[in-house]
Amino acid sequence: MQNRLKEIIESMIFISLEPLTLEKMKSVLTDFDEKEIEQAIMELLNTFTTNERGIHIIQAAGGYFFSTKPEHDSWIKRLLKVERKNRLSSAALETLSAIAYHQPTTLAEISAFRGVDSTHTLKTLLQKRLVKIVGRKKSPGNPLIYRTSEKFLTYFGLNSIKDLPSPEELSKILEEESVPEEDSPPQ
Amino acid sequence: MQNRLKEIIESMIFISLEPLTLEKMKSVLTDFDEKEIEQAIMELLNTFTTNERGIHIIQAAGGYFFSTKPEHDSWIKRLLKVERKNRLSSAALETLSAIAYHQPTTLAEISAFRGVDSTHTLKTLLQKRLVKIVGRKKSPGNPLIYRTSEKFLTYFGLNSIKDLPSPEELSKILEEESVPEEDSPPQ
Amino acid sequence: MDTSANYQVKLEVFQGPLDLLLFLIRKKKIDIHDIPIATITREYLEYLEQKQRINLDREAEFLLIAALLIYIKSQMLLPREKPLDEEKDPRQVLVNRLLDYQRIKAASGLLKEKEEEELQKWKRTALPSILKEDEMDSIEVSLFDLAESFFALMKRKEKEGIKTIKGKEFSLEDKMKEILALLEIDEFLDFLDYFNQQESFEEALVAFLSLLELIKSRIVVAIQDTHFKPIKVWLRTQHGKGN
Repeated sequence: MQNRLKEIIESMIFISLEPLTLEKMKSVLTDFDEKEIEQAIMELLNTFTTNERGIHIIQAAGGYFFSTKPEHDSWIKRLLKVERKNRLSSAALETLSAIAYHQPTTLAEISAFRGVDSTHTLKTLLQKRLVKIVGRKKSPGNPLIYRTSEKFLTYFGLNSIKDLPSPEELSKILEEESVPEEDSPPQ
Repeated sequence: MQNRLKEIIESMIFISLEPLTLEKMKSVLTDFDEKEIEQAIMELLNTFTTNERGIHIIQAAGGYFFSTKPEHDSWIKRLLKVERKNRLSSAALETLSAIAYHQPTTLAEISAFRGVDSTHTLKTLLQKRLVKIVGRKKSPGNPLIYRTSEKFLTYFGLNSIKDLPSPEELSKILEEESVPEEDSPPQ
Repeated sequence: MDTSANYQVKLEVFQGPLDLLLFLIRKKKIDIHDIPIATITREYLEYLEQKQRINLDREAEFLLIAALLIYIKSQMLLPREKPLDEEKDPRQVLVNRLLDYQRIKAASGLLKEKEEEELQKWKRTALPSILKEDEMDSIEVSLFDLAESFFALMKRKEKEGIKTIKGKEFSLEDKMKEILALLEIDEFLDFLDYFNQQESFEEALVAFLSLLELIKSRIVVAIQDTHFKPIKVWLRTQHGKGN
């Protein structure tokens, strides 16, 4: 029975494009005990790490999905005839960080944090669905408020926003960083 | 080496949207011997038939692809049903947006605005309870009048319908001329 | 643009003023909590003069921080009786902003590493065609999707010809006449009903303004018996006798 459950879960994860959450699995697998389901997922994850497999199940954005292994990246690129995947610009990454650490937040706040107008970058992030509108702030002008999205988590391989280092941890990282050599360019 | 090849092939089959042909594999895997490749595929197919797996590689339509096992069909259907409940087709989304911004409104108005008959999508939205009937219009035929529902607000995280981004804000967000390249999209 | 490989010193452009300030602070090995404002202002202004090192689209923003630096410098020069306590230090505002920005930059570096890792893993962006079920094109939508969808629809309408939307022009005068004509026939007008009869938002808006105009010029009166009851509009003369 347990084996059959593992099979079913594997096929369900396979068929989902979005990370498949435990809640969703439970809501579908009503014939099974919750404990059984959790147990089966654990076993399934183990199988994939021990076996020599080209694909594995990873956990992100609070759910599970299949992906290829990083070491096969160059082969996949050859197959799909893709030179390289596009990366986010440093402006986009900076804006995302500002939102991630200060959410929910407004465009004016983001711009203030960065010291530069962020209208354009925010628009790009909205269109990429890395950021979402979550409502309006109750303050003069009622500006729209923004948050990072589920896709943000998936994109950066995070299970939840809590996986990001806390502001205190960030400060620690900064302290440990050595002072760069004279005149080295900013990253 | 053979194991690594098997992994690579598995990841390639996984990522292909069309059945992956032997020729295609050979054309990409130029570092490997043709015999080796064929051997690896055979072994890969065997692994999947002997193991208890929810997905397997099958050969059809001139190539190889991953598929769920037929015995799990009912579970997959249950999952897809749950997924579909939370999803809106692009037609439904468009209809919903027309209602949201023009409420109160009638079916005729929605259809005229979209330029397509919206009877079906409106029905879907009513079933999903994102839209509600609020009365009849005092005009020829007394058509029903529709509005977005409370559930609509919850779904989109709005406090009130006034929180919808205004057409002016939309223009600001969506119309600013895009700066090419610098912010190219992730895949 | 010199793209030759010999051109070793690649000039990095500073994205924004805080970016440049942080760079200068690190370069001079300055304690961020105790910035020698005169030195940093001088350095900052020097960089501003070498325009190729700043993002020119952001010139105004660079100048804004320059102004802030100069202001802080002037505050520091004011003669004081007692040394400043930390909270009143004019540099505090700047220090806080820099600390915030520094954290954002550190986080941004981490995200970049994460991105690099994740981009090596490939996920399917669509399910294989063999598996296609009906309605597979369905998407999980957000408020942005909704708004964007409406925006696209508006754009489409605009292209199709504005005449369908703005076919009729509604004048206040005509609407006022219409309302009065209706009041001649019926004793009163149900406010809400009347609006629901308007064919477009535009028309309803004009109708509303006309009504306001009539109320203002004391030709009609709008009455609501109790809260949540329909609002009725009466001609003033008629209503006068009943009240």
